[in-house]
Amino acid sequence: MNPTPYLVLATILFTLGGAGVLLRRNALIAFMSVELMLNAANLAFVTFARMHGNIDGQIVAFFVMVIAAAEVVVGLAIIVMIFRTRRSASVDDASLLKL
Amino acid sequence: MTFPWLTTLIAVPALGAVLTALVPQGRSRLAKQVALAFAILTLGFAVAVIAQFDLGGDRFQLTEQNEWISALGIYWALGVDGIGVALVGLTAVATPIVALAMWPEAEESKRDPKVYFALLLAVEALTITAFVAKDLLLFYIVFEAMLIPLYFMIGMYGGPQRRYAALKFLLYNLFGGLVMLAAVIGVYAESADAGQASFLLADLMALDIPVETQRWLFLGFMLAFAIKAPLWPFHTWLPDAAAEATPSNAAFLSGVADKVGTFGMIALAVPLFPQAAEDFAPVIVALAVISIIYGALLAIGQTDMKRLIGYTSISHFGFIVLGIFALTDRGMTGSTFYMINHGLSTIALFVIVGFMISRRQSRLIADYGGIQKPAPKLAGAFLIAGLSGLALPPLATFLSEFLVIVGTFEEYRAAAVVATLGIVLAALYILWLYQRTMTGPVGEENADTRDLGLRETIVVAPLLALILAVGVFPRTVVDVIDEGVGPTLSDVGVEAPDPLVSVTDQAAEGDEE
Amino acid sequence: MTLTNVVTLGLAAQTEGAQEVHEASGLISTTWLLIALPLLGAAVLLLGGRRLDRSGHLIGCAAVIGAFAWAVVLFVDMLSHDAHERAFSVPLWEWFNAGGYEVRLDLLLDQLSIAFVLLITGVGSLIHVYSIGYMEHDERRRRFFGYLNLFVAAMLLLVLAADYLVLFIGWEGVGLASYLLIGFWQYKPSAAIAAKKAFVVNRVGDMGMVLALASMLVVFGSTSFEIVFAGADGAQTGWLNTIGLLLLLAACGKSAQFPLQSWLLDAMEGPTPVSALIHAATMVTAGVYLVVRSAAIYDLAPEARTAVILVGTITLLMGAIIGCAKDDIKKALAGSTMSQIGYMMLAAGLGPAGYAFAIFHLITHGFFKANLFLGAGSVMHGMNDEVNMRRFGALRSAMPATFLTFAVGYLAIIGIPPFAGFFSKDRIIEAAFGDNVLIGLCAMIGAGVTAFYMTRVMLLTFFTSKRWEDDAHPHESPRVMTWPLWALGFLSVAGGLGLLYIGGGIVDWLEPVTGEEHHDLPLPVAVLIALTMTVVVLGAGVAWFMYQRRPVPVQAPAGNPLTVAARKDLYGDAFNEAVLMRPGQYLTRSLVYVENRGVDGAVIGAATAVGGLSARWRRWQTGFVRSYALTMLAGAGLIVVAMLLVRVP
Amino acid sequence: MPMIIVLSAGVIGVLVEAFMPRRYRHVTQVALALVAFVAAFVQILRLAGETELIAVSGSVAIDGPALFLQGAIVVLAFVSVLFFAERKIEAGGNAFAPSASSLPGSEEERILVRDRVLQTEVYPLTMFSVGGMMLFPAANDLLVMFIALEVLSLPLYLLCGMARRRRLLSQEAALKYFLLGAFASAFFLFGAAFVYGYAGSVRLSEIDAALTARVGQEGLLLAGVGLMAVGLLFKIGAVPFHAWTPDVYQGAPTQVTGFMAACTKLAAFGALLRLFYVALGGLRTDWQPMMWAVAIATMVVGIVVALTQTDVKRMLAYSSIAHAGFILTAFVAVDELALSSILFYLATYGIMTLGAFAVVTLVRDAGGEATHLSKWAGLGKRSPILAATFGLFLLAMAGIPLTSGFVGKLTVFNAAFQGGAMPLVIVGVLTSAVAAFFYVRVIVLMFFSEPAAEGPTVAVPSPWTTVGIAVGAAATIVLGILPGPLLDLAENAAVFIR
Repeated sequence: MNPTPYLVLATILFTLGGAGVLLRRNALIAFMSVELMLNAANLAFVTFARMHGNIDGQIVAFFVMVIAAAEVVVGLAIIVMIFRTRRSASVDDASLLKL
Repeated sequence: MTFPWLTTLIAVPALGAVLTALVPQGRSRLAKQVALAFAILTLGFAVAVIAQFDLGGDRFQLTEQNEWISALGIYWALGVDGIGVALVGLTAVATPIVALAMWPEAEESKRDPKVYFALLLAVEALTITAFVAKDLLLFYIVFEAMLIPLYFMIGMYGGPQRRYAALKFLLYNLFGGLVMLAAVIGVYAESADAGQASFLLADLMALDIPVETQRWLFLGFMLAFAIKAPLWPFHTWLPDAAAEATPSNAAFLSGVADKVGTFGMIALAVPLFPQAAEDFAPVIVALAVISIIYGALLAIGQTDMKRLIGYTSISHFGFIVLGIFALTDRGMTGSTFYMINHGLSTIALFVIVGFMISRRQSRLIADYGGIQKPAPKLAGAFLIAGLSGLALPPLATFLSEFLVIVGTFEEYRAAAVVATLGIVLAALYILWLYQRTMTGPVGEENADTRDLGLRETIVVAPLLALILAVGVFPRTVVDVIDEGVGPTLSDVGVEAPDPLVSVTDQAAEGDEE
Repeated sequence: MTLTNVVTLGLAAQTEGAQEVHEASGLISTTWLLIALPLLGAAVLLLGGRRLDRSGHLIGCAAVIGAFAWAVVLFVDMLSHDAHERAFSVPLWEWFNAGGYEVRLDLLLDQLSIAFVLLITGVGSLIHVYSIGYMEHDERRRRFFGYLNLFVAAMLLLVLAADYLVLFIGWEGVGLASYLLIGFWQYKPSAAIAAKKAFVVNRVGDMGMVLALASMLVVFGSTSFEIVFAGADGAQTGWLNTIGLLLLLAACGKSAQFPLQSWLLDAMEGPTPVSALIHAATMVTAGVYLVVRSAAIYDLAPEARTAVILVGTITLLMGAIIGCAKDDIKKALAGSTMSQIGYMMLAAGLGPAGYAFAIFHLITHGFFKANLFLGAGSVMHGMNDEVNMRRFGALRSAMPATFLTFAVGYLAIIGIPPFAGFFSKDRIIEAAFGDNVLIGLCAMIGAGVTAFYMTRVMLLTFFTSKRWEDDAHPHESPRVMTWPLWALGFLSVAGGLGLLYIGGGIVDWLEPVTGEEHHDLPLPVAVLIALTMTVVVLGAGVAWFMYQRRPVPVQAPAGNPLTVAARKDLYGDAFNEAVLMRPGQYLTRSLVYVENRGVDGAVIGAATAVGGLSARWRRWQTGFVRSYALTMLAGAGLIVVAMLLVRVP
Repeated sequence: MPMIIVLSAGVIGVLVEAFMPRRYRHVTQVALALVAFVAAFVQILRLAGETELIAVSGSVAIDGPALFLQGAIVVLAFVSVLFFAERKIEAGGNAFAPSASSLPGSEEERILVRDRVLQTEVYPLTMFSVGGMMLFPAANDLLVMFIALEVLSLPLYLLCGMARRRRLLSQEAALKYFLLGAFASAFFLFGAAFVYGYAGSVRLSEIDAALTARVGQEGLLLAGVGLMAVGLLFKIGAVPFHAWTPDVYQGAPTQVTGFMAACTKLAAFGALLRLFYVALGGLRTDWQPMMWAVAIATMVVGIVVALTQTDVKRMLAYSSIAHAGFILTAFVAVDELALSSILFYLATYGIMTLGAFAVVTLVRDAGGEATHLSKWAGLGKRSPILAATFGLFLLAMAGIPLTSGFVGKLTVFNAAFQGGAMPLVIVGVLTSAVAAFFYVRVIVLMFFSEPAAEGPTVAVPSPWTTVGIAVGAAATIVLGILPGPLLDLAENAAVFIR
């Protein structure tokens, strides 16, 4: 199989995720973008697993999903905490720490 | 196993520092007494060490060598040659005198005096270690570590601008030291390449380092030493430190501690990198001559007494460096001798100026005048110290300055001629200072100036006596120093030149006929 | 090789009968006592404190008189040796040995040094005694005597040293004593400044000394007389000329010769006995001693010798001219001293033909100039320390003793036979003619000018009309002051004849050290003497016409340009100020500026620049998480690009 | 396995949290943590005696560097927990918000404070994080490395947000750290995918083998390595991935900052070393230029920006960035000397950083810790011993001889020099000289300035904290004077199993 299209897709997804982090103010959406990046990596892993004909990549993908779930838990906790305090989920509002 | 004299010599002031620091708060008198006692005890041990130094014996004596950090090839290796033993003597003599001179200083700064005295002893221990270290890293460690207590002494007890002065002192020296660290590592890497990674000086001197590498490493070392010494244009920290530190601290700093820089040139920079030393000698000689003249001219232009003396030190350090890098026997012997004498005379000048400041609370020359009348002893002591500053024979400073000029003249005629201008300028800055402070009509505010008290006399008298005695009977000191200089120069491959006309040859020929 | 061996004192090349130096034995080996006595005196007086205030002057005098007595004993002992075996080395201790450069603190007692020793201690003793009276009312008299003793000790070390470096100790020692004594009245700013000036100008000369020593070391490997003199023969003329010129520079400093003459006139700020002893009779002649002592070098260094002659000639004229215009009696005498030392210098520059005459004149000058200065001091003592001759006049009756002795000194200095100055000065003029007619003429003109200014001093002080301040009550000085005057007056009368003719005279006495040489004179001696006398009488006559025949104004008249110039020391100070001091001050000031703004500023500037960088980079930390992410993304991009493109070759 | 002990303790801690009555929770948690660390340390010592092994079917390498770093992490974590457990300096509480979920300034929070409710969740979180940290340098394949990365990071994100005072800042720090951390780990993962694509395996040794064999697409590999480097460099705080460091260090509870600064750096460098030395050593000519650039940028930016900091925690943050740069100078040498010097440096750095932050916790005013530098003026007069201790840590960070910092600097610069990175050494010493300025400036403030009228007070801590700081100070001096044993240990440990 030719992995290139998959890799291109993965890269596009990764870039989209990165762009999302940079462009979106809402913490939740920024966070979702990060998850998108992880999934782009997953896609790459699975693609390569397929290419190499071993299952290492697929195992990794599974683990990543689990970890992403854990990350969601932690991330949501933090974002919710911030939201409750500030009544805002904008990452730009949280800019007291600087210089 | 023989008695570890040198380790003891280091341990005594170190212990003294700790004990002084441990004296309970508020019992400052006790702390001072403890410190003074340990300083004198150290002097005793130093005398014992000097007495054991065997003229004509091995180059390095009383050697000790123990592994310290074996993983890096670092040793607790000590030993003295003629140069080292002379400087150890200077340090040991200077410390009790300075300690006594600084007796009331700490109170004036309204801070706990015990710290001040403990730091002084700590510096003494580190300075002595530097003079006897036979391991490059050991030397480096104390070279750098010494900055910290000195920094605190300046910064905590000095004058109004002390923070600035202390910071400047530290940063300059640290900068040089860190650049030197790179060079130290470079030397070490060379020794690692040669098979046995070691910081032991004996091992390092046996290395055959390529000339190109030597040059870089030499520059790294010299930067540190030139800042410490201090050589133009790396000198600007010294006037500030001298002006802002307490007088006795300034005395110890420029009189003793800074000698580690020039000692490093003789004991490390030159023998480790002989080829590079020869290559760069003309440049350094030029800088030294600039230092001599520049320091002297600036001293003339000062309005602050301590700053003035600071600049005179720059001029004198110029002479010391000049003598070293003339790379002649007389020059180097003269330089080492100069270090001792400059130590004594600068300490004398600083402490006497300190006494004046303690009476009038001003460092400005303009605030004084006619002191000679109410305080003739003070003026007399000041004059003698000043005369030793301008190298008047038979005071000890004369001989060293003369040897430096003579030694330089052998190799660098022009440099020696220009350096000789320094003796005119020295007369000008010292005597003008004397004229402005001590002579002339005495103003109302100075009319009641106290003359030297007992403590002050005890501080000053031995210094002046030593300067005179060493000047009249310099033979032993010069022999001891010469003993260390000879091998150092033969490391570089320099031999004393024969005179153009040799009378003994003629006489011999005459006999044959 | 040390002095303990018997070696030739190197004049072998040019003079016959070079004498050998013997190790001293017996009495001579106690030569060190000469120095030790006054040194001890100085130490006791200076360290002894107030309790010696009442007896200090006696201790001081005793030390010097003791040294004088001992010198006489040694002199007599020397006489018992053969004429060519009167050079003795007196070993003391090895001073140091640095890298093969060995200096021994040894003394050399020979015909030359004993002559100086006798002069120094003899005149010194008289001046010490005189000072008892002169300084009677000074509360710091003890200290004064301490300094005087210190001076005598240093001066003796200077003339007894057997090594240039040891000589240099004495050299600087007398400089110190001179500094202390010029500035003795420290509360007077002018005195303090004059003292400093003297020391600093001398230091310029010392540069020459130090470099001469350095050159000797390069050439001979030693600075001891014996090795240097013995080796001079084999050295390159270039080196010898260099050494000679450098020594001349040193001599110029100490002996106030052109171009380092400027300090001497200011040095008159010191008490008058000091002016007499140090700045007339002894210390200022040290330069002449140095040149004569270095005969072995100068003999082989023609250019250096020419320079010595030139310096001597210029100074003798300069000093004389300055002496003509000064109204301050001490300054007039100081100008005269410069001028007379110029004569000695000139003689010394003539080589073996003149060395002995230089010393001869030096000694007679020591007598009569000390006499004149002490006389001036006596006048001042009686005139409330007035020094302006325009405020003197007709003092001969008020101070008969002073007048008589001063008159003897006057006749001696202008060279009227048979007074001392006639013999010595005339010999120099002859020798100068023997060398070069032009130089000879200059020397002769100098003699005329000398006669002019000395007559002027004489007339303004003791003759003409009273021009005293209202509160002046001139009186003769106490005996303790007049006795030394009589003694010196006697020496001024008889010194010349005595030295010239008793026991073969000083020329023969010195011959083993200085050598001897005669030039053919362009004119017969008698003609020369007659010419000289004519010039002298002419000079004196002019002065008589100018000052005795006309009233002397109390305020100095404007005078002609030459007078104005002479009053200003022929612009020596102005020159120094314009060429050295002003630029020096400017240099110092600008260097302070450069130091603070440039050298230090560069460092501080660099620090400030880093600080500015820091403040700017700090703003990258905006606090916005998205901008952090952006830098990360950019960084990641850079890293990936770097990974793809760059690799270690 | 020491990691299992620590992670199990974490699990037990969660159970304690769930079932233990509130009153006993704190003491139980602390004891549990400490005991677990001691047990883990003993286990590490036991393992150190045995031959190196690769466990968990090749995914975890228990070799010298791993054990050395694990040991160091456990020791530092032990001390950190002592600091976490400090209850005296905050009247009736520790450094953490009684309940992280309570609103700052709300009634709920006030009641919790009044009731002296103690936050105990931090301990299990710490245990998990430490477990991740221990796993990180031991990870022998990319998957485990990623897992370890996340396990150590996720609890830390939470810990950062739990400050008792200045909760807004604390929460902001947590958010920033979390977002950027997740962002960085995405890079790591994406890079790992590429490397996997190149090598066909996530096992480090097999990646190494694939490099030797030169199969696959070079570009894929290089891009992958670059992206992975981003993830790891982020963790060590290297420029340009350092931006989070000052903000998070400042916002997080100071005890957590100390813990994080010390332990995370150790773990991350361990992973960085293993990845680049074991798996990518064959590719060094490709990544060395990049690392050179990063090292220089890290030293320069870290130190230059630190110069003008006014907050002591931020200043220490930039200092930690600079130290990462110093370590990177040796890192590029890729030999055993470099490895051992980095191990030594990390250990000494960890000690002094932990100690310095602990001192910061003690200087307080009405609003909690007084971290603004101006408030530290004259501290030397008010509390000479505390100031002297802080001064010591600062001097050690500046690399003054007779402190451990000097030996560390000496060894890393030596390794760099001998590894041919002389320019890096020169940049290193020059920046060190500049660095001295801001370290010393604090000393100037403390000792040479007059105390401000309403300056901060110095809290008297419990013996635990005192002991912790004292031990840190002592270690800093002892390792400066007699670093021999630790150096030997590092040298012996400096071999990766492949």
